Amino acid sequence: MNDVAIDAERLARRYGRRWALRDVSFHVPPATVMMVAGRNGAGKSTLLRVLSTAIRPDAGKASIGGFDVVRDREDVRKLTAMLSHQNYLYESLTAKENLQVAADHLGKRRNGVGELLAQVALDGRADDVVSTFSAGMRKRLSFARVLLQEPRVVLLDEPYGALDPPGFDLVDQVIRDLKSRGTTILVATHQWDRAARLSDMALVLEAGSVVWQGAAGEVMAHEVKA
Amino acid sequence: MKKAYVFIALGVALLLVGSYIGLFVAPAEEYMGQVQRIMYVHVPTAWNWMLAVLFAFGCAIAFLFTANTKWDARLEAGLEVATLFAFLLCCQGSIWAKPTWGVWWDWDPRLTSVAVLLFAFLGILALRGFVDDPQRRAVWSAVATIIASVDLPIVYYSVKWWNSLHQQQSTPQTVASQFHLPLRINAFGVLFLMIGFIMLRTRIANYRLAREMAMPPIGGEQAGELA
Amino acid sequence: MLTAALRKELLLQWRTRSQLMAVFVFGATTLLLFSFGIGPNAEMLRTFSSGFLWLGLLLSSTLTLSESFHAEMENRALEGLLLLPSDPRALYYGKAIANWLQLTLLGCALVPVMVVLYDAGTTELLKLLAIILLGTAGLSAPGTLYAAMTAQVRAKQTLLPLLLFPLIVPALLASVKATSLTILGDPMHQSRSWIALLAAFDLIYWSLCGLLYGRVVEE
Amino acid sequence: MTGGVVVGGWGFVIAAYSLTAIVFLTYGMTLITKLRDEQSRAEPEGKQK
Repeated sequence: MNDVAIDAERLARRYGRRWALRDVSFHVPPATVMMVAGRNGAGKSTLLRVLSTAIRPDAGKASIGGFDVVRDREDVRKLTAMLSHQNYLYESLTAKENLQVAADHLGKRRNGVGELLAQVALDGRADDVVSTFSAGMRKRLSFARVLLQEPRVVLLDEPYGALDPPGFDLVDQVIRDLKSRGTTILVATHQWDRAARLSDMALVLEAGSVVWQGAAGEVMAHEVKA
Repeated sequence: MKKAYVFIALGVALLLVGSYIGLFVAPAEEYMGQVQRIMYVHVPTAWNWMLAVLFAFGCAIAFLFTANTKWDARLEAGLEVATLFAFLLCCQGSIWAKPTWGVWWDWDPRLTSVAVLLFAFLGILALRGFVDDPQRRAVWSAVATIIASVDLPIVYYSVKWWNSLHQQQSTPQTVASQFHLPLRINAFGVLFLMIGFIMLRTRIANYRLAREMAMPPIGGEQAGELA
Repeated sequence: MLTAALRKELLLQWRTRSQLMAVFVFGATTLLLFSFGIGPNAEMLRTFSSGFLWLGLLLSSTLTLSESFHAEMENRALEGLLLLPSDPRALYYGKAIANWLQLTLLGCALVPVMVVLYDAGTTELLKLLAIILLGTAGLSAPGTLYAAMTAQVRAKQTLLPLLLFPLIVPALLASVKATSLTILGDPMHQSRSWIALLAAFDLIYWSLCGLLYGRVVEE
Repeated sequence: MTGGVVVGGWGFVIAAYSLTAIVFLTYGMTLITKLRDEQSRAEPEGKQK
């Protein structure tokens, strides 16, 4: 399988009069986990949305597995899966139906859905409508939706958000599992300590720019105005 | 920049000459009497309105292919001028219809098509007003302009069928020769005026776009303002 | 891909079918109000019955069309589908066909209301159905595209009709004409030409809107 | 109506021409003022380009 690295070169993106992302560059080798840390509004979500081809950068370039996120959007989308703040779910459909819809659109058969729901401990609520779900359960369901795509690259935006402690363990387990299968992972999170234990590299963003970059182990040492 | 004013001046001059001839020199039409003179301003406006719609249509397609904001600025100018001309045409048309048919609106296929497109373009201008993101506003108004412009011929033929059951054709197509002079002069008059307007309006749109899209400087000192 | 999109749309519509019932009541009420606008003159009501039917359907269509994108915009589900990736054109045709079926259902449900209120019936039910199918197709093609656009904008309730109504004038004319000829009698067999115009309108907009949809939904 | 000569059309003719003149004039004025306003808002770097 070709290796899938993530490269960003002077990425920039603005919202109106403000730079959300400013001159961001980094390289994530294949099958590694990189943690993206930073306060609210530091640009973590914007970075992930650009890499997932959800939005276009205003300047700079980025590529996933050698495919440019603007010109080769289709190929990038085939490789990546995104866990986003917006959980991409249909409120009026049940958990199982949401996954079945995604499977249909991926051209995959529906039979793997039950097993995925079990993996995120939602098999008991498979036939309940998502509008009855708590935030944590929605996060689990969108996790299942990510796994359904069997991605080579995974972009996780606040994976621990709204989860209960068993949920945290679930996320750690899934990340380890994906990593073992050679998936390249980007984790944007505030849970520094947990993420640092799982990640190989770390990137710290502040006001849209990279203020620190290096091995995950040292990120705790990097004294950041919390 | 000065070119726009030259076009406008030329247009006004031609319009004055053409209108003078149309109003005072050209003979009154045997059936229509004086009312015929409205044609010397109505028909040129109609021809140029058509051009404005084609211009807007062209800009919309050009923008979708090149994604260059220059075309979006020109599209905005084209849309506004075409809407203004459509409004003017409807007014002139009803002023002409009142003495001729006794009603303010006689469902003439051409005029009805103008009215339909007037509302379609007003809808697009409203769309532009409601969307703040310049990129999206440009793409959506381009798409809407293409859809509305393609609709023009369809509206014309459907109204013509729909209307032909009640009344025969309302305005004589052929215009006798001695009426041609004021018509042509005014046609070019309105054309130059329109070109001038479009150039001015495009500049305004460019200024606004520049302000909207102005890249905040990438640099250290910017951080203060952000924090 | 189209079957996947269509399956999802029909499932979504089935799950929110109570809304369609509410829109039907809205449509029937507008037909009632039209008769109050004219007065109890049976002959007049019968003459204008097809006009009222289609105006009622057109007003109701703005409700179903803008509602059809509510689920897509909630949680940015549409973006989720596009990132899978899935082909925007398949998504468009899935949504447009679903909206078309919904409007056809609505149209057929409003016909009995028209028959009762305006005493305007017809024996050529099949022809009436064909006109409803073609007419609602003319509404749903541009309607779906504009619904996708206006769903992401502030004043979407006003903007959708503002954009859609001028555009569908030919479809409205043709549908009303064809329907009234079917109901009131068609001595000179003109309805066939109106149906042809309707079909041409549908062909143009079902292909054009499919081409442009990708640009409307991409960020 | 189409047969007989339309009598006394001058009022309508004047109305049409003056309406057209007014619309062109006011639109021209608004464009020029808007342009001036935009130019002054953009940093007035020396002569107009």
